[in-house]
Amino acid sequence: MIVDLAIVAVKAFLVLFMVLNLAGVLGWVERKGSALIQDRIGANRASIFGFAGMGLVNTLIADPLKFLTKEDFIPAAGDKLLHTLAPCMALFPALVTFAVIPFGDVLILGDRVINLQVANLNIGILYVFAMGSLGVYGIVIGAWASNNKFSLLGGVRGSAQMISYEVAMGLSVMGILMAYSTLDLQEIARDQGMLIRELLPARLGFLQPVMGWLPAWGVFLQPLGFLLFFTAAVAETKRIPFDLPEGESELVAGYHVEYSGGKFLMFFAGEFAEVVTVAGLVTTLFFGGWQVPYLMRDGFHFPWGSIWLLPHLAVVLLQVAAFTVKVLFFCWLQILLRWSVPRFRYDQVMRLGWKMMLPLALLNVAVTAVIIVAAQ
Amino acid sequence: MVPLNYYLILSAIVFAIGVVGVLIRRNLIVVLMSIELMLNAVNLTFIAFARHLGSMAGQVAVFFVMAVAAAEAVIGLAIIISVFRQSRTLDPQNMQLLKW
Amino acid sequence: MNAATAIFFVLAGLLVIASLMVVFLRRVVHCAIALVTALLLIAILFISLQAPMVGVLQVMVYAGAIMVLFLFVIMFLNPGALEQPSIAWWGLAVILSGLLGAFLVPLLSHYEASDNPVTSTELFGSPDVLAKSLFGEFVLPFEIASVLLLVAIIGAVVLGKREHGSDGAA
Amino acid sequence: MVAPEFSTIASDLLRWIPLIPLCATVLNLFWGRAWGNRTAGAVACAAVGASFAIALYLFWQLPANGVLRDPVYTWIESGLFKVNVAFQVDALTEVMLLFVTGVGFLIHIYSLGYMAHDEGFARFFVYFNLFIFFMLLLVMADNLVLLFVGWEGVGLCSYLLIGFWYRDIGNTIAGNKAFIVNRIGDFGFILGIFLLVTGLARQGIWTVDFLELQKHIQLLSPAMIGAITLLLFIGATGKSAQIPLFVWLPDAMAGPTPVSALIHAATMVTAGVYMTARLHFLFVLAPATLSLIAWIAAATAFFAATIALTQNDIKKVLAYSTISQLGYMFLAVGVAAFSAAIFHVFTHAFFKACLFLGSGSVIHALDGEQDMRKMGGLKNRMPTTYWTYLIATLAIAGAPFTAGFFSKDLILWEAFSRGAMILWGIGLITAGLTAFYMFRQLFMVFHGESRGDDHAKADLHEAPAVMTFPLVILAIGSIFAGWIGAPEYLWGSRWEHWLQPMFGAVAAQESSVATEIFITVLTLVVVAVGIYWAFAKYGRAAAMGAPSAAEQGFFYRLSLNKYYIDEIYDYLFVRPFTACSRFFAEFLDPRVIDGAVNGAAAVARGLSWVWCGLQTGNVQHYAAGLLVGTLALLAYFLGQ
Repeated sequence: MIVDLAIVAVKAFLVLFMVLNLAGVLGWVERKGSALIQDRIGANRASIFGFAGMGLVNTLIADPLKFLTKEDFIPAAGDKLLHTLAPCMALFPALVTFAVIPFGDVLILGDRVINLQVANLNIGILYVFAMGSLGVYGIVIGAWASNNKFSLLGGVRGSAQMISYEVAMGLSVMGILMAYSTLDLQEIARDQGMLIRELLPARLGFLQPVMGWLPAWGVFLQPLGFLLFFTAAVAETKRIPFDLPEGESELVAGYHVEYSGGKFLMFFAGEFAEVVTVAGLVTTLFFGGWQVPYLMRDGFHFPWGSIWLLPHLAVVLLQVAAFTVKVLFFCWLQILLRWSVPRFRYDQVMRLGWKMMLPLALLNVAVTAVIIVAAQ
Repeated sequence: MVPLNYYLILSAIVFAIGVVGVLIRRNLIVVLMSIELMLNAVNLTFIAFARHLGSMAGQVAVFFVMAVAAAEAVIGLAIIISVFRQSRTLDPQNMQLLKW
Repeated sequence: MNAATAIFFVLAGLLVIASLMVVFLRRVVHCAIALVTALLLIAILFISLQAPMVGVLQVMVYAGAIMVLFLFVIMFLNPGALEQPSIAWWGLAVILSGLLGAFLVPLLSHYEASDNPVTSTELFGSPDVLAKSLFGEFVLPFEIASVLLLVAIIGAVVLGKREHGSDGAA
Repeated sequence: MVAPEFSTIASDLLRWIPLIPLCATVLNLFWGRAWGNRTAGAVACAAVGASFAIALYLFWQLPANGVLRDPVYTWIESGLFKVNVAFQVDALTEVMLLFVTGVGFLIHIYSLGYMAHDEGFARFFVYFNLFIFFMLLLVMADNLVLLFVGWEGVGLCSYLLIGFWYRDIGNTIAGNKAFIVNRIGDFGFILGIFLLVTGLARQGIWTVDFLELQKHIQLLSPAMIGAITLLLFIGATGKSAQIPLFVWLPDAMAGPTPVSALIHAATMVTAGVYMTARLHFLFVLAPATLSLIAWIAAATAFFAATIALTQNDIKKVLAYSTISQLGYMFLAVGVAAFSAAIFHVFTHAFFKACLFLGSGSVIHALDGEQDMRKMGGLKNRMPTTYWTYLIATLAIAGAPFTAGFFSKDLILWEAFSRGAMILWGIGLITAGLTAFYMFRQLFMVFHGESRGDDHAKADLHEAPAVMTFPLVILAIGSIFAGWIGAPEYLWGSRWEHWLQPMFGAVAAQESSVATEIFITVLTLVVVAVGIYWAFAKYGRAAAMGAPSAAEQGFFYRLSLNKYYIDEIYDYLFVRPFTACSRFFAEFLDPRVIDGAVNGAAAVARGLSWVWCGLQTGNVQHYAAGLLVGTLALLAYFLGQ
């Protein structure tokens, strides 16, 4: 009993630690990455004993210190309680979402089977959406509590945008849920260990040589679903090109105009935590999660028949490493996006969400349903 | 195992509080929110009965209540917006145009 | 009193406090936040009653969608004026509602005898079971509910649409 | 009399005869204005022309002694009572068909010219075609109810066309008068139908079909038949302008002249004659009614002729002449000479239509002038009109070997030969009067010096060909239409032969040919006297503006003012009725009825004020009310 609790606590701590640190590192990646993209040098001034560490010192030590020592400003006509509460509301959902994302298969230590996932819920994906839908409160409450016109506009934009894209996001995942017929993220990750040839129905047998050797990752089964989900998820993080709630050039800084110091740091960290969460979700739903192609619990089983056995611990480490690499890749992809694409206009955001993505997601659901029924 | 009665009494209290909100608040949005509170109190009884009678019907009923509540909230808020546009007020006591 | 009952009492107390805040706080945004809290508490109660699916739906639909909509409208209209309460009417309403509560409690206490829960399985309340009764026994109401939602969407669009030619002030 | 057996032949063609004009009506109704006058007029004329062509075709197809039938659908079915929309064509209907569509077609063509500059051109043809439709319905109906539909329909069209120029209040009043007077007659007519149907139904026969009625008519008691025929004749007096309901017809001249020609001379007003002929089996069983008809008809003929003597309006003269000629027709009906009546209907259609169209041509040329005192000298300016008018005048006067000669002579001979000497005498005098007033008109309009103003004179012109062509055709008809009904001593009558199966063998009195010729010659002498008198009085007079001393006399003024009939009716019927209506409108309705209704409302309103207080308009008060109700329910359940 105690041991079980301890294991859960360790898992939770590990995941939280990883996510928060990754969020911090992403801040650095963003700066240096944007510098790379824009042919600049980027953060390099702060240094400890002459060591700048390619700007790592800047981002990981100097920035937080600066934030934490700045004046914590609350507008006089604002709402003190809510103004303080809002950043927590923004950070909280981003962090707890990772609880249901599996970062590996089971780890067997003696007779104890440890599921490499903080919380194994049979409604995992719904939990993700539930938490995601709570994310909007941070913005809205913060915007309102600041008693600032720009903030309020940002809050109104944010709430409308997030509600709009939640719909498209939810519908875009429907295809995956139908394909693997479960809501459990660990189950979904496990199912992606199969090969497509195991899933192909007899009447589609002619496709075997073409794609039979592919792992049954979500992206191969639901390419449109992946595009829609990824777009909607990026929109949910409120980053460029969907940063309408902030919109520096229009709203100064939108919902966090009136934030400074530690509270702003929480918004800031929340944004990067969301980036990590989105990467984790995309990985789990569409890119096999912790799966390495052809890696079973006892080693590699290649489609051409050869088998390469591995010890259990090696397999688990491989899985966790694969998951980490994939998450990092998608984090990088989001940063790349943020520095490559200009911001949408507000009406364009709404049109994209309601008039393009929503119908496409519905179409995707319908087509998937037809294919599933036809394949039976 | 918590007795069924506890849930029922809790929901009765919450329901009564919601009724107070509907009656006394002079802001239509809060009135609407109080109605949501009442609906949730009823939902709680549904779920409690479902658990104690071992029937899924209660949970299904809650599902439908949610659908209806969503529709109600959407339409209610749309009406509130158009009323506000007309009369710049949210006070139900000022909305008496249909009085004889 | 076992742990479950203790947790229930904590949740119930919080729920009653949150509900009272919904009704008696003066600023609309505070009311909305209190209501979100109450809804989340109710969701937890749902989950404790072996209705995880409905609980999560509660969070998604109520807290995640409906209340966001409320907040959106509150900010959109941004009503500044506080209400002018009328003490007599407040008193009357509170007395009437108190009577309602006082009547409901004994009425509902009738179910004391039937406090004999059916042994529920692990699956009770799971998406599987809920979906089966939803698409089996209750498929017709389900379809009707979908039509209702469609009507609500169209109605909201029509209501929210500004009449052609009216001024742009919102 | 035994009902003759007819061979019945089904033919789908029949329904198209009325249907084509109806289609044209609908087309012109919706698109007539959009199409423009040329197309709208062409559609209307083509429709009537097509109906005429079908009627002609049927004329060759129709076997002797045969009936064509076309049951379209069952219209009313209630228990045993059943009314079909069904058409039948026998010899009688065929005659009516031919001249309704034929004369109608000519008048349609004439109207193209006459109405050319009227802004209501399309509307005119809508009404005109609708009239043709209803008239065809009337003559082709195989049962009384459908006939009644046509009967009412032509009444409606007559009303619409009299008030065609509705901007002039006088025209509207004339239309109303025609409609209301006709309603009185129609009321009698429909009562007659009810009585007939219920009378037969009491004997177990539920029918309105003419053939069926004819078979079972013997079941009715003579008194019943007397009552039925009397009521039906009231209807006929309305539609066919007999005493006492003739007053609407002169006023109906307010409509455009082609309307007067088609509806108020040639076709609609003869509907009464047609109806009595159609129901001849009923009328022959009611000798009392027949003799009443004969006396009323003779009185009408004479009476109208005397009014016509002094009228100065060109169309009024023709209107009274029409009434007079209708009197002749009913005189024939009254002496049970139905085929003679229909014969006169037939010939009358030609010469009266020709006269009206000729007068229309004159009016058209004089820019709407209708007063004969301002005409004169048109003979050389409008030769075609003059010559056709002359022929038609000779025909109506009864000059030898014209259409009117044969038909009028036949009627007088029938009256004489059946022993109705007084009636014959009246008819004879009327013939003389007819000759007088018709030639008076001819002289006043066409001879002498022009009495119009210079402006009118300068504008004088002959009507366009589209108007003169129908005049010529009708003038030819005015001469030759009668030749098929020539008496035995000339070349014999095909007419009698043709209609004989319809009315059964006429039990003609054995009279010598010598007597017949003598009667004819006597008539001709009277007519010649009438013509001479007219010539003596008007033919040579250079100026007719100032009335002579004789014209100031009592009888002259009596005639000029139409015996003050309108004024008498006004005092006898209209004013008491108006007074009665005023009493209802100004006292009974506002005080008594409205008072009761308003009183009830006031009581309800007073009571509702008490409850109004509950509706505060505050939705939360209502919610509190709901809550109180809920609490009451809960308390009830707790108390259980």
